[in-house]
Amino acid sequence: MKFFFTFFVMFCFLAAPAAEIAATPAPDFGREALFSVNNLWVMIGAMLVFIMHLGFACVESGLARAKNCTNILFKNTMTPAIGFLSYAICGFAIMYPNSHWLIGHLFGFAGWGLHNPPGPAIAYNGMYTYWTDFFFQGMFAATAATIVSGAVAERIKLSSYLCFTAIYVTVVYPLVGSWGWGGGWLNTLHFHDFAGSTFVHSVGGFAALAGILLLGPRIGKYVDGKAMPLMGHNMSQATIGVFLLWFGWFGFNGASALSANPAIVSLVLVNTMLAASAALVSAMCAGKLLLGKPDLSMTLNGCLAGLVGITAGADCVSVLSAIIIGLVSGVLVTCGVLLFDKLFIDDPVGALSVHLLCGVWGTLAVGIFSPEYKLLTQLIGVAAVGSVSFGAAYGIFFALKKLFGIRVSETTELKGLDLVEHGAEAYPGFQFFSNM
Amino acid sequence: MKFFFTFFVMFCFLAAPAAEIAATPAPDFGREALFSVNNLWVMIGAMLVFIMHLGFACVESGLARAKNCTNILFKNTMTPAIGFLSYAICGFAIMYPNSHWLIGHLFGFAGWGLHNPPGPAIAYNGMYTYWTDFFFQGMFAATAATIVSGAVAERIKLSSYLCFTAIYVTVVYPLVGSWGWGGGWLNTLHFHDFAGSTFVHSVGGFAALAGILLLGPRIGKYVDGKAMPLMGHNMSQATIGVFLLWFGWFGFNGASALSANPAIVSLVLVNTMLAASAALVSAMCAGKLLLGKPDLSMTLNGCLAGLVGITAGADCVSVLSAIIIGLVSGVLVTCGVLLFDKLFIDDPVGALSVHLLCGVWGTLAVGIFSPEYKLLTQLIGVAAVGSVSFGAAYGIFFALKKLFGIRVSETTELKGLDLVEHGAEAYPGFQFFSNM
Amino acid sequence: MKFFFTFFVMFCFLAAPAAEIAATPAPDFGREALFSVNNLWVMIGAMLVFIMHLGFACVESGLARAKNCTNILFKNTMTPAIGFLSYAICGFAIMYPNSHWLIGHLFGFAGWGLHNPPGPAIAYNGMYTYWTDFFFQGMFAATAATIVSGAVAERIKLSSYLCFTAIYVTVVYPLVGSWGWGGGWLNTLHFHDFAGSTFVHSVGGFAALAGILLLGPRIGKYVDGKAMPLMGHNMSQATIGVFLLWFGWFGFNGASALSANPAIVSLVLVNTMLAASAALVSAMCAGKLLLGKPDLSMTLNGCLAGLVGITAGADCVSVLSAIIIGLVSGVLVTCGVLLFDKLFIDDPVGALSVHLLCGVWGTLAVGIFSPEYKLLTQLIGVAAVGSVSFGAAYGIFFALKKLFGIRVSETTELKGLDLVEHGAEAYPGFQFFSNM
Amino acid sequence: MKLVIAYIQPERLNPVKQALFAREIYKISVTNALGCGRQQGYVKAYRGAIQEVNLLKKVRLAIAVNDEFVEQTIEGIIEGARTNHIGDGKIFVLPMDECIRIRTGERGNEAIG
Amino acid sequence: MKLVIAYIQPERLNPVKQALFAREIYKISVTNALGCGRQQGYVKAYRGAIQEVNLLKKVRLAIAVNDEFVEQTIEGIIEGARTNHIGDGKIFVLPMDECIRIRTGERGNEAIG
Amino acid sequence: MKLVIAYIQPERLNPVKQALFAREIYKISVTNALGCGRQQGYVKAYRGAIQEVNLLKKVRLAIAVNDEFVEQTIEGIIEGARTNHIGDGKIFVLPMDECIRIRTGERGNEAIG
Ligand SMILES: Nc1ncnc2c1ncn2[C@@H]1O[C@H](COP(=O)(O)OP(=O)(O)O)[C@@H](O)[C@H]1O
Ligand SMILES: Nc1ncnc2c1ncn2[C@@H]1O[C@H](COP(=O)(O)OP(=O)(O)O)[C@@H](O)[C@H]1O
Ligand SMILES: Nc1ncnc2c1ncn2[C@@H]1O[C@H](COP(=O)(O)OP(=O)(O)O)[C@@H](O)[C@H]1O
Repeated sequence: MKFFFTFFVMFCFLAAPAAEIAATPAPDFGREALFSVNNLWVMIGAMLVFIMHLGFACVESGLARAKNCTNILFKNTMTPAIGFLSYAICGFAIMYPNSHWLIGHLFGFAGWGLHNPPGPAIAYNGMYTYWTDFFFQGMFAATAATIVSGAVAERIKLSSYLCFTAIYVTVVYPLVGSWGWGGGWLNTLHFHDFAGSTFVHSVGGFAALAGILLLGPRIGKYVDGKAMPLMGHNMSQATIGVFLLWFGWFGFNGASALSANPAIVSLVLVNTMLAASAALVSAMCAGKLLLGKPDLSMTLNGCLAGLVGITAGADCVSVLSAIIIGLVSGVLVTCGVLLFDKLFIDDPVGALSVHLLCGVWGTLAVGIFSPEYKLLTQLIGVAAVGSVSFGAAYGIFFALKKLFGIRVSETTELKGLDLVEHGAEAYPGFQFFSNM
Repeated sequence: MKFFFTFFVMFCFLAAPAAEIAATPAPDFGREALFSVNNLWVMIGAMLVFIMHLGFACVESGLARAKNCTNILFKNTMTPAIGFLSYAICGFAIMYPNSHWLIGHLFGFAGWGLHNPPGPAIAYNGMYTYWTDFFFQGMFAATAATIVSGAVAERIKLSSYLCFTAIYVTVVYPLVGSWGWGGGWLNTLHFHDFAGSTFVHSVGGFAALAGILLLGPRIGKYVDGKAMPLMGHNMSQATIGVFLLWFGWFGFNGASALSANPAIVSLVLVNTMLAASAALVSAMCAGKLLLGKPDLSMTLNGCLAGLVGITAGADCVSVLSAIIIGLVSGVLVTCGVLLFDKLFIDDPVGALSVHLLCGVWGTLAVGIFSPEYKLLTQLIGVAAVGSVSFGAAYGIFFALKKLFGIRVSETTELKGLDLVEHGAEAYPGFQFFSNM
Repeated sequence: MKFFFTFFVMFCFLAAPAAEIAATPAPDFGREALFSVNNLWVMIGAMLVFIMHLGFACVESGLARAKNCTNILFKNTMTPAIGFLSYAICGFAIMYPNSHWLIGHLFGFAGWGLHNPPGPAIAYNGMYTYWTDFFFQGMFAATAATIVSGAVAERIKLSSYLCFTAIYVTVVYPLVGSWGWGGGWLNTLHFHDFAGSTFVHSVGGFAALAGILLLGPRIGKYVDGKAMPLMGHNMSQATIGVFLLWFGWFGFNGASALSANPAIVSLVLVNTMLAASAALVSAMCAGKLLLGKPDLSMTLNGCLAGLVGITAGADCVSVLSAIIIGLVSGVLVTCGVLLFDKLFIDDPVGALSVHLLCGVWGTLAVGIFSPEYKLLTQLIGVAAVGSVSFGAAYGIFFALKKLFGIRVSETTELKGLDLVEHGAEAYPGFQFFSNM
Repeated sequence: MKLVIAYIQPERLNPVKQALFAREIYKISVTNALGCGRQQGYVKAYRGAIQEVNLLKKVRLAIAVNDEFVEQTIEGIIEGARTNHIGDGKIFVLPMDECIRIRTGERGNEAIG
Repeated sequence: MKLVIAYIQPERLNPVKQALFAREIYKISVTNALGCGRQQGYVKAYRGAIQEVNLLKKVRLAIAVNDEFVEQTIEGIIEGARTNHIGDGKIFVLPMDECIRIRTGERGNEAIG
Repeated sequence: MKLVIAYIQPERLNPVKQALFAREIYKISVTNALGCGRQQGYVKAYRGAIQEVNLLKKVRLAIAVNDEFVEQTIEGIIEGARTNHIGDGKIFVLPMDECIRIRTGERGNEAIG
C-alpha cells in the first residue's frame, strides 16, 4: 500500500509542474484528468472494501446457528461504524504519522482528528485527495476487527466484542500498520506486504486466536473429546458472503496500488482472481480427498484463503506464482480447519485457517516468489507483527474478561444470543429444531 | 445536484476551448480524458443508485412477515422499471425543463421522450453526456416511490401500488424536483439540497405518510390500543438490504457532485460514511436506553437515518458537522419509530422515521451547519415541497381508494398477499407459524 | 466486443504519437489519463461481470428446491474458478488467435498460457492493458457455462457438470467466439453481436438444451403428462440474484464498448436499462394474462430476457428500439417457459427461454432495428453458432453419459443432492416438508 | 384423564388461548400442521404449472385435562376457534392412562395442571 | 371411534393421500416429524466433523375414523406407503372417546367425516 | 400397547435419546412443538413493541411400546429430561389398540419394536 518514501518522491516530482501551473493560467486538463482517475479508482476501491463488511456479515452469520444470527449481524453492522469513527479520531494519525514519530520508528502520532491540509487537493500527493486517503484507509481499518467477529461468534458477549473492536482498531491495528505502510521500521527493512496479508489479515487472525483461547469452545462442540458438527444455518447466505468478499477484494487489492495505474492494477486483479480460482479448485480436491465429500463451506473457505494468500504479493509475483500461491492456500486452509478442530480451538467460521494461516503463508510467499524481497525479512515482519498483535489482543481480551466477563452464560448460549441479548429471533415464525 | 445556472456557466466556459478544438485538428486527450472520467463516475454512481433498489427490496421484505414477502419483492422489482420508463416518457422533461417553463418557475416541460441533442457529446455540458444525465436522474426517480412501498407494505393492493408509483414518479416527483434541481424558484431562493434529503427522501416520506393514513394499520398491529410486535421474518435479509443501501448511497451522494471532482466527491464520501457510522452508534445507544435491548432492526434504521440526514449537506458541511448530523439522526429515528407507533401510524419498516423525519432534519441541518445557506430558506423549501407532495400523494391515493379500493380484503391480509395475489409463497416447503 | 480490425486501426493510430513520445521526454498526462480511464472502466466492467456469477448462483438456487440448494451453490462457486483458469490455460488463446489462424478463419490458437507482450502497457491497443483484456474476457468466459448450470439443476451429477464446464469453456466457447470477436469469418461477414446475445447467451442456451434433452425431466415434474409446479424454495434469493445480474449487466454490456467512451457507453447503459424495464412490464402483463396471476419468478425471468435481448444491439439501436426489443423479450420468455413445459423439456430456472430464445431474438433484432446490419447475416451467425455449440455440447454430454453417467440415482434425487453428494443440507435445523 | 386434541385455523390460536385461559386452562402444547378436509384448497401456480393444494395450514393443540375439565376445554376451543366457516376444525378426545410431570415425578391428576 | 396415526416416508405422502381418497377417506391432518427406528441413518459431515444422524425426516398422519373405517384406512396407508424398504413406517390405532366439529358443534360419529 | 407422548425441553433431546437407547428403546418419533405451561415466558421486543411470549419451544416425543416397557420408557425420559427447573415437561401415556408395521403388515406386539 502506501509507502512513506513514494510519498516524497511523488511530492518532489509534482513540485515542478505545480510551479508551472501557477505561472500559466491555462488549466492542465491532462494532469487534472489523471488526478481524477487515480482518485476515482481509490474511492471506488474503498467502496468495494466497504462491501466486504457485508460479505463478512453474511459468511459469519451463515456459518453460525440460526439462534445466534441476529447477534452476529448486529456485531458486523456495528464493526465498520465503530472502526471508521475510531480511525477518524486517532487511528489514521497513528498509522500514518508522517514525520511525527515519537518512539523510534515504532510509534508515531500525527494529532487527533482529521485535518485536510490547505492548498489544492492535488498537492496532497498528486494521486488522490486527503479525504480519499482517509476514506480508503478507514475502510481497511475495520476489516481486521471483523475477522475476529466470526472466530468468537456464538459465545462472546456483545458489549465485550464492541469494546474489543474499538480498542483494537483505535490502537493496535494502526500501530502495527505504521511499521510498514506508515513508513516505520519494517518499511525500512524492505518488508513487503502489498495489501495486507500481514497488516490486516494476520493482525485480525492473531486477535481471533487470542479471543478463542480465552473464550473456549462452544457448548456441544466437543463430545468426549470429539469435534461435533455444529452446522451453519444458511449455506446460501455464506455463499453470498464469499462472493461479496471476492468482489470486494478486487478493490482491497486493486486499489492498494493507490492509483489507477493500468499496468499494475490490472496485473493485481488477474493475480487476485487466479489465486482465488486456484484455491477453490485445490480446496475442493483437498476436501474431497480428506473428508470424502466436497464440503461447500470448506470450499468457500478455500476461496477466501486464496484471496488472503495473494494479498501480500499481488503486485510483484507472476501469474504462475499467483496460481501456485492459491493452490497452496486451498490445501492449507483445509488442513488448518481440521487441525484447529483437533486442537480444541473452536473457530466456527474458519477465520484462523483463512486469515491467520494464509496471511502468514502469503507474506512468506512474497519472499519465495518475488526476487525483489527476502524471505528472512518477510519472516521477521510476520513474527514481529504476530507477537505484538497476539499479545495485545490477548491482553485486551484478558482485561475485559477480568473486568466484565467475555462469555455469555450457559443458558444464554443454549437459548441463543438472539433471544437473550436482543430479545428477538432472526427468523421469527420459521420453525426449526433449536436443539441444534 | 444539477443546478440550472451551473449548466450555463459551464457551457460558456466550454465554448472557448470548443472553438479552439475546431481550429486545431490535434485531439485534446486531456480534455477528452477529463470528460471521460467525469462521465464515468456519474455512470457508476447511477449503477450504485440502481443497487439501492435491491437494498430497498431486501430491507422491506426482510422486515415484513414471510406471508407477504413475494408481494413486496414483486413491487420492488417493478418499481425501478416503471420509474425509469415513465421518467423517460415525460418525467425527465418535467424535472429539467431547461428554458421551457410554462407557469412561472413552478412548472415546465421540455417535450415528450428522450432527445439526445446533436453535436459532440462533450458539448452537452462538458461533464457527462445526455444519456448519462438521463441514466443517473432516471435511477434517482424511482427511489422516491420505493420509499412508499415499504410503508404501505402487507396491506396495499398490488395494482393500486403500481398505479400510484407510475403517477407519482411521472408527475409529482419531477414537478417538485424541478423547483430545486431543475432551476426553479427554490433554486433561485438559494435553497440547498445536495443529493435529495428533501427532493427524494421527504418526497417519498410524505407520500408514505399519505398512504399509511388512508390505509390504516395492519390487522393485529394494535390490540386494545397497544402496539404489537409484528415481527419481520428475516433479519439477514434486512441487514443485507441496509448494507446495499449504504453501499449505493456512495453513488447517490458521491455522484450527485455530477463530476468526479476529487476534492468534492471524496469529502462527500467521507461525510456520508461518518454520518452513517455516527447514526449507527447513536441509534444503538438510544435503542439500548429506550428499549432495554439493542434492537437490530432499529439500529439498521439508524444507519439509513444517518444517510438520509447527511444527503442534503454532504458537500457543504465539515466532517464534525457530519458526525453531529448523524448522531442526531440516529436518535431521531429511534424516537420517531416509537412515536409513530403511539400515534397509530403503522409503518412496518420505519420509512417515515428514516426518510421523512431525517429528510427534513438533514435539509434543515444545512441551514444550521453550513454558513452559506439560511435556515429560513431551508424551512421554506421543506414546507413547500412537503405540502405539495403530501397533498398530491393524498389526492392520488384517495382517488384510487374511491375508484378501485387500495386495501386488500381481510382474508387476503390474514392468509398473506403472496398466496392470494400471486398464488405462490416465498418459501414453499418451509414450515412456519403463519398465525404470526 | 473486440473486433480484430479495430485492433489494428488503433495500433496504427497510436504508432505516430508513440514515436512522438519517444522524442519528447515530457510525459503526456492527457494520453496517460485517457488510457487509465478506459482501462479502469474495462476493469470495473469485469468486476461487474464477476458479480453476475453471484447473481446466477442466487437465481438458480432460489428457483430450485431446498434439498438441492447446496449442490447448486457449489456448482456456481466452482464455475467462475474453473472457467477463469481454463481460459488462462488456452481459452483466451483460442478466442483471440490474433494472426495465428490454423484452419481458415475457423480455428486459431495463439499459444498456451498468458503472455504479456513486452513494451509499454499502452502499446497493447491504446485502450487497456493485456491483463485487463484477459481479466474482462476471462470473466465473460464462465458465464456461458453458468447458464447451463441452472437448466440441468436438481438432477445432474456434480462431477459430470464440472467436467462439462471445463471442456466447454476451454474449447467450445472460445472457438465459436473467435469467429466473431476474435476476427474470424463471422466478423468478416459483418455479423454484429455487441456483447454476446449469441456468443455468450445462445452458446450457453444451446448447451443447456443439449443437457436437458440427455438428462430428462426431474422426478415429479410430469404427472400423467401434466407439468407440475416444483416450486423454487426461496423467492428472496431469486430476486436478489436477478437484481445482481441486472447490476452486473451494466458492466457486461457497458464495458463491451472496450473503452469508457462517454457517448457509446452511456447510450449502451440507457438501452440496457430501458430494455430490462420494458421486459419486466411486458412479462408482468403477459404473466397476468396467460397465467391469471402475476408470477414473481416469471416476471424476474422477464427482466433477464430483456437484458439478454438488448445485449447484441445495445450500441447500435435507438432507445425506442431498445424498448421494443425489451417488450418482445418479456412476452417471448413467458411463452417460452409455457412452451418448453408442454414439450417435456424440464428447465427449472427458465434458462432456455431467457438465454436461448432471447439470445436468438436479440441477435436478429440487430438486423431488424439497426440499418447497419443485415438480418440475413445475423441469421447465418445464429444458425452457425447454434449448430456448432448445440452439437458440441450434445457430444460432450453424450460422451460423459456413456462414460460415467450424468444423472444422479433416483434415491439421490428424492433425498436431495445436498445430503447425498455433499453430506450436508443448506438450511440445517430449519423444518420443511421435504416431499416437495 | 383425557387428552384433548384439536386442529384449528392458525389465526384462531390467540383467541383459543384466551378462551382457555378464561377457563383456567393454562397448559397447552401446540404444533404446526397441515389439514385436508371439506374446506376448499387453493390453486398453487408457479411458472405456468398449476396444482390444486388441499393441504392447508392448521395448528394442532394438545391439552391433557382431568375428566371434569373436558367439557370446559371443548367449550373454550369452540369459543375461540369457531368462525362458522368450513375449515374451523375438529376436536378429538382421547382416553389417557397416565400423566407424569418430569420435574417432580408426580403422577396422575395432580401432574396434569 | 379411532384415531389412526401413521409415520411414513415423506415422499409417500401423495400416494397415501390418493389411496385414502380412493377409499373415500378425505379428512387427514399432517405434521412434519423426525423418526428414529431400524432404518439406517446417514453421516452428516460439516467442516471435517462428522456425526451419525439417526433422526430421519418423516411425515406424521392423523386420521380420525369411525370404527368400521379403521381397516380401510390402514389398507390405504399401507398401499400408498409400502416400498418394502426398512423405514416405511408404522401405524398406530388409538381409541377415541369423542369427536367434535368446531363449526357446528356436532359430536360423535357424524362429526368425524 | 401404549403410546407414550412427552413434551420436553429441546436441548434435552439428545440425553433422552441416550437414556432410552440405554434401556433398549430405539424407536422414537420426534416433532417440533411449542408449549405453554407454568414456565415463565420471555418478552419479545421488536421495534419498540413488546409482547409476553408464553409459547416456548419444546420437542414432542411419541414412543409406542408394549405394556411391560412403559415404566422403562418413562424412567428413560425422566432421566434424560429432568433438570429440576420448571418447564421440564410432561409425559402422557395413552392406550393403544393396534400397531402395524407398514413394510411387513405385522400387527400387535411384534410390530412395535
Ligand atoms: N377425520 C379427521 N381426521 C383428522 N383430521 C381431521 C378430520 N376431520 C377434520 N380434520 C382436520 O380439521 C380440519 C378442518 O376440517 P374441514 O372438514 O375442512 O372443516 P369442518 O370441520 O369445518 O367441516 C382439516 O383441515 C383437518 O386438519
Ligand atoms: N415404536 C415406535 N414408536 C414411535 N415411532 C416409531 C416406532 N416404531 C417406528 N416408528 C416410526 O416409524 C419409522 C420407521 O420405522 P423403522 O423401524 O425405521 O422401519 P420399519 O418400521 O420399516 O422397520 C421410524 O423412523 C419412526 O418414526
Ligand atoms: N396439561 C397439559 N397439556 C398439554 N401439554 C402440557 C400440559 N402440561 C404441560 N404441558 C407441556 O409441558 C411443558 C412444560 O410444562 P410446565 O408447566 O411449563 O413445566 P412443569 O411441567 O415442569 O411444571 C409445557 O410447555 C407444555 O408443552
